Amino acid sequence: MSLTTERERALLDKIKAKFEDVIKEKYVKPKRIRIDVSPQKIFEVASFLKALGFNQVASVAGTDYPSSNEMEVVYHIVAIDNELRDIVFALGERVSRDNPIVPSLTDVWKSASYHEQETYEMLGIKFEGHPRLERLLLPEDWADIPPLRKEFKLPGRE
Amino acid sequence: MAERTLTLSIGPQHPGAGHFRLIVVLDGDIVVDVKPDPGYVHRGAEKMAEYRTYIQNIPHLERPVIIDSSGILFPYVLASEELLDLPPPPRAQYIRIIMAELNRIISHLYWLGIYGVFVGHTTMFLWPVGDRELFIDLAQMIAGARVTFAFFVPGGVRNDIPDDFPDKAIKVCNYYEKRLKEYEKIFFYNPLVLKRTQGVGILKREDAIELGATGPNLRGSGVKSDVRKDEPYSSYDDIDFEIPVYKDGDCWSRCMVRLGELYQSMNIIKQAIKKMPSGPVKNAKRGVLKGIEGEAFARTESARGTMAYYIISDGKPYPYRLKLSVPSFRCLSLMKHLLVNQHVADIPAIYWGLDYWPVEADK
Amino acid sequence: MSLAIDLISAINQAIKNLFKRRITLRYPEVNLDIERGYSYDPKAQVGIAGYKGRHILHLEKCTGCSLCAIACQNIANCIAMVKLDVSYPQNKKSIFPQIDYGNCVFCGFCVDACPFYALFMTNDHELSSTDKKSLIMSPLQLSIPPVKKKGLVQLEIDDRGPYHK
Amino acid sequence: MGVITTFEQFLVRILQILFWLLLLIPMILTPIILLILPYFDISSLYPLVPFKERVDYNQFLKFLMDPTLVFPYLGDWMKTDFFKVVIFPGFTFAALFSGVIITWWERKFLSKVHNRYGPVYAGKFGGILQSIADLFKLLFKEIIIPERVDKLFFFMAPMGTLAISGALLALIPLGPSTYIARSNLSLLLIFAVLGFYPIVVLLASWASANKFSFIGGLRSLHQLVSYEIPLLLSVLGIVIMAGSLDLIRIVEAQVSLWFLIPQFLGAIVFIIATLAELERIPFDLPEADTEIVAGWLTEYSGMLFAIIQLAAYLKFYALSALFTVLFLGGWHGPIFLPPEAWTIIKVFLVMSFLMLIRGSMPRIRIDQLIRIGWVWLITIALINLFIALFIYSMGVKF
Repeated sequence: MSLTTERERALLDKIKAKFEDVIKEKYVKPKRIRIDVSPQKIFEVASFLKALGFNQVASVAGTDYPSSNEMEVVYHIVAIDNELRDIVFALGERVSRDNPIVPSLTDVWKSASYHEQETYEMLGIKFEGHPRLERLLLPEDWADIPPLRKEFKLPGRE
Repeated sequence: MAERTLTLSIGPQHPGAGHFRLIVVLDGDIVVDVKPDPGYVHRGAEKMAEYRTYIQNIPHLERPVIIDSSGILFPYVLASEELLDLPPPPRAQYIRIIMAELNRIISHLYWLGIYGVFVGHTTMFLWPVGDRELFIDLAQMIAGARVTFAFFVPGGVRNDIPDDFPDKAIKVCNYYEKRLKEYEKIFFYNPLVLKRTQGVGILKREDAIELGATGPNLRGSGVKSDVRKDEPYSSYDDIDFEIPVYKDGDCWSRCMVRLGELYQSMNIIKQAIKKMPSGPVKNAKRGVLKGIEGEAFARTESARGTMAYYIISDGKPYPYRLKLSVPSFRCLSLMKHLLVNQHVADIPAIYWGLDYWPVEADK
Repeated sequence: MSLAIDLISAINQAIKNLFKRRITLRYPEVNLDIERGYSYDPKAQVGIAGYKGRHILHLEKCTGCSLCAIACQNIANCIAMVKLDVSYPQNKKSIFPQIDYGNCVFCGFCVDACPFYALFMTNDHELSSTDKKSLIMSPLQLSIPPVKKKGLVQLEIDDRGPYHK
Repeated sequence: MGVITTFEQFLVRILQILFWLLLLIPMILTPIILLILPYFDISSLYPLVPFKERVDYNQFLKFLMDPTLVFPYLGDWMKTDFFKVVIFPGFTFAALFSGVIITWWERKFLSKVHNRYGPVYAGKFGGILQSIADLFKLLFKEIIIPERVDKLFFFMAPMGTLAISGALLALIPLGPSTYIARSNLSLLLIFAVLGFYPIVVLLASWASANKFSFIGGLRSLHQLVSYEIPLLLSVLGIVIMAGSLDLIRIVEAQVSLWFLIPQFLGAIVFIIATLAELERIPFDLPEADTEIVAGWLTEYSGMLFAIIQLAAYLKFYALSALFTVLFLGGWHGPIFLPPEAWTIIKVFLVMSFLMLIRGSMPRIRIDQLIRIGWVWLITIALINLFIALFIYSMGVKF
C-alpha cells in the first residue's frame, strides 16, 4: 500500500487546469480526493470526471448542517476496470437549507439515480432533472419532515 | 394496451420476493414493465447510527445484512479506525480476512440455496443450507455467535481464534472443495439448469458499469472489478487469489462467479491460516473513543458487492453523519433493465440471480 | 448426447447421495457440544473465544459499578441495576445487573465492559419461555451456572460426508 | 415407560398392550399354530376342550388360512363390482397405497437425497404415520372461501380431479384377473379420461378469481394439451407390436420380452410426458410455488386442498401403473409372489424413479416445455413408431 499522494495530486492538477476557479480542494489523502464545486458548475465537472474514467457512483450522501444553514451533497465516484480503480473521488456541493435545489447528475451517471432519489427522500434536497423524484423507502403516509435532517429527532431520544 | 396487460404484485408476502415488492405488468407471458418498490423493512439505520457511539454502532449496523454481518461491518471498522486513529495489529487483519471470507461463503451458500429452490431444484436448496452449517460452526468457534457476530471492533477484533480452529477449518475446506464438485454435477452443469439460466437476463458489460452493478453481478458481465484487488485493504495484498470473471452477463455467469468465489474464499482462508503472524489482536487504546474532526470513506468487497461507508465526524463520540452505501440498493436500477421483455418464469431466476437482499437495501 | 450424459450424471449424483451421511443435528435429542462461553480479560483488553450465550454473574466479584448497563445503552437497553438483599463487602450499594433476554442481542459488549471479572457468558442458549416476564433474569438467577446438557455431539467429517457424533 | 401415576397413562398402557397383542397374535402366534397343528390329530384334543359341539377347530384354521372357504358369500362378495371398485383394486387400495405409503416414501426418499431425515416423530418407525397426521391437520383446518370466487365451480373442481383420477384406476389391470373393467379399447379410454383434466384445472383456476391461479391454470392447460399427443404417440408402437388396445392383451404379449427393450425410446417419451401430465418437477409449472404462489391451487385450503393432493397422487399411481403395464411386463415375474404383488412392486419402483428425477432436476420454463413437447418428444415418438413398424414387418410376433 502506497501512502504517497503523487498520483492523486497529478489527477487533481489535471482537473484544476480545466476548472481553475470553480473547484475548491478539500483534501487529498492516499486514494481519496475530495473537491467542492458550486451547484451551478457541478454538471460540467462531473462530465469531465466521467471522461477521465470515473464511471460509477458508489454513493450519494446528503448531510445537513443547520449551524451554517447549509446542506451538502457528496457524490463518491469510483472507476471500474481502468487504471484509476483504486481511487475514490468525492465530489461535494453545498446549497442553502432554505431552498435546496441542485442539478441532478443522472444524465452523467445513470447509477446515481436511486441514490439521488434516496437523498431527496431523506433530506428533502430536490434534484432538478431527475426522472423519478418520488418516495422510495419511507411509508406512503409519511407526513413528517425528511428524517435525516438534524431537526428531526428520533422518538424517545433527547 | 391497458386491456391486454395484467398487473401482478410480487411481494412483499409472496415467496418470490422477500420483504420487497415488484410491481410487474404482464402482456401474456412477457413482462412489459417493472417497478421495484422497496422500503418494507426500512428502519432508518443511518439516522439511528447518529445516536450511537462508535462501539455501540457495531451490533446495530450488522442488522441490515445478518447473513453477511462481517461483510457489512468491515468497511465500518476501516472507516472508523481512520477517524479514531486506531490502526489494527497485523494478526487482527488476518483474522478479519478469515472471518470475512467465512461470511462470504455463508452468504453465498444461503443465496445458492434460495436460488436453487427458485429455479425449482429442491436438492439445491437443502444441500447448501445443510453444508452452510459447517461454516457457521467455524464462525461460531471464532466469534461465539452463529449469525450476528459483532466481532470486528475499531482497532482489531474482539478475540483471538481458538487453538483448534486452524485444523478444523482446513479439514472443512478440504471436504467442501470436493463437495462442490457434486454441486456442479447436479446443479451448475445440469442441462435443465443451463436451459433456465443461460441467455436469460443478459447484462452487458457497458450497461453493468453504467447502471452501477457491483460485486458478482458486475463480474458476471465480464468486468474484472473487485475491491479486494483494486484497493487491497486489510491483508488481501499478501494473499494470492483470483477473481472469477465470466463474460456472458446472464444468470448462469452470475451463478458461476459465485461458485468460483466459494472456491476462492476457501483458498483465502487456508492461506490466511498459514500466513497468520502471531501477536496481539486488538489495539489496546483505552478511554472513550472520540472521532477526530473530519470524514472517512471506506469500501470493501462484501458478499454482494462493494459495501461502502462514509462517516463524517465532528469530534464527538458519535458520528455526525453515517452514510451506508450497500450493494443491494444498487441492484434496484438493474431490475427494470433486466426483467423487461422476459418471461414470468424468469422473474425469480433473474431477481434472485442478482442476490438482492431487501433488508440491506432498505437499511 | 452430452445432454443425456449430463442429465444422467445429475441423477447419478442424486443416487449417490442416498448413501451419504446426513448432516442434520437432531436437536432436541442431541445438543451441539459447545465447550465454553465468551469471556474477557480486562488486563489484556482482549476477549477469549467462546459461545455468546446466557450470562453468568459472579455475585462475589460484582461491585455494582453499572459499567455493563452503560455499555448496553443504545445497543439493547436490556441491563438494569437492581437492589438485592445480599451483602457483599465489595458491593456497598448491593446493586447487581438484571438482564432482560427479550431484548438482549448477545453482542457481549457488557462482558467487555466489566473490569472486575464478574460478568461472563456461558454456552447456554435455551432461553425460550412462554411469557415475557420470565425472560427477565434477576442477578440471583444469573449467578447460577447452566445445567450441563445431555447427548452432546460434535461435528465429524468422513468419506461419507459430515455428521454429528 | 415410566411409573404409571395418572389414569391416562394407565389407559395408554392398556391400549399399548392390546395393540401389541393384536399385532403379535396374527403375525407370530397363528403361523406357529398353523405349522405345529397339522402334526397333531386335532380330534384327539377335543376331550380337553370345552364346548366341543359348538366349535369346529378345523373350520377355525381354515378361516385363518382362507376366509372364503368358511364364508362362501365373502368370496362371492369379493368378486362383485362393488368390492372391486370400492376396495381392491379400486379406490381404497389405490388411495391408501398412493396417499399414505407413497407420500411417506416420497418424503423419506427425497430426504435421503437431500441428506436429511424427513418425517421422524409420527408413528413408531420413521414417521410412517406422517401422512395420516397431515390428513388430520387438513381435516381440522378451516376451508377458506374467498368472497369473489365462483362457489359452485370452486367446490366442484377438487371433486372433478378426484373423479378423473379414480376413473383411471378402473381400466388398469393389476393381475390376470384383478381388474375392475376390461375393454378392447382400454388404452384409448385412459387417454379419453385424461383429456378431461385440463378442463377441470381451468375451471378451478378461473373460479378462484385470483391472478396467480389464472396464470397457473393457463400454464396447466398448455402443458397438459401439448403433452397428451406425445404420450399417445409413444404407446402406438406397443399397440402395433401387441396388436391390441386391450391392456391385458398387451401384458400377455410381454411374457418373453418386456416392451421396455424394443420400445426404449417410447418409454423415455412416455416417462417425460407422464411427468408433465402429473405436473411434477421438472414440469411443475402450474403450481410453481416460487413463481406464482401455488398456481391454480392458490386459493384452496383445508380438505379441498387435501382432495386435490389425493387426486394428484392417485393420478401418479395410475400413470405409473400404466407404465408398468405397458413397458415393464405388468404382473409377469418369478412365481414365488402372486402376480398382483409383482405389479405393485414394479409400480413402486417406477414411482421411486420419478421421485429421483424430482430430487435432481429444476423446473423448466413454459416456452421450453412446449418446445420440448411439440418438437422433440413428437419426433422421438415417431421414430419409435417406425422402429415398432420395422420390428413388426420383420415378422416378430409378441
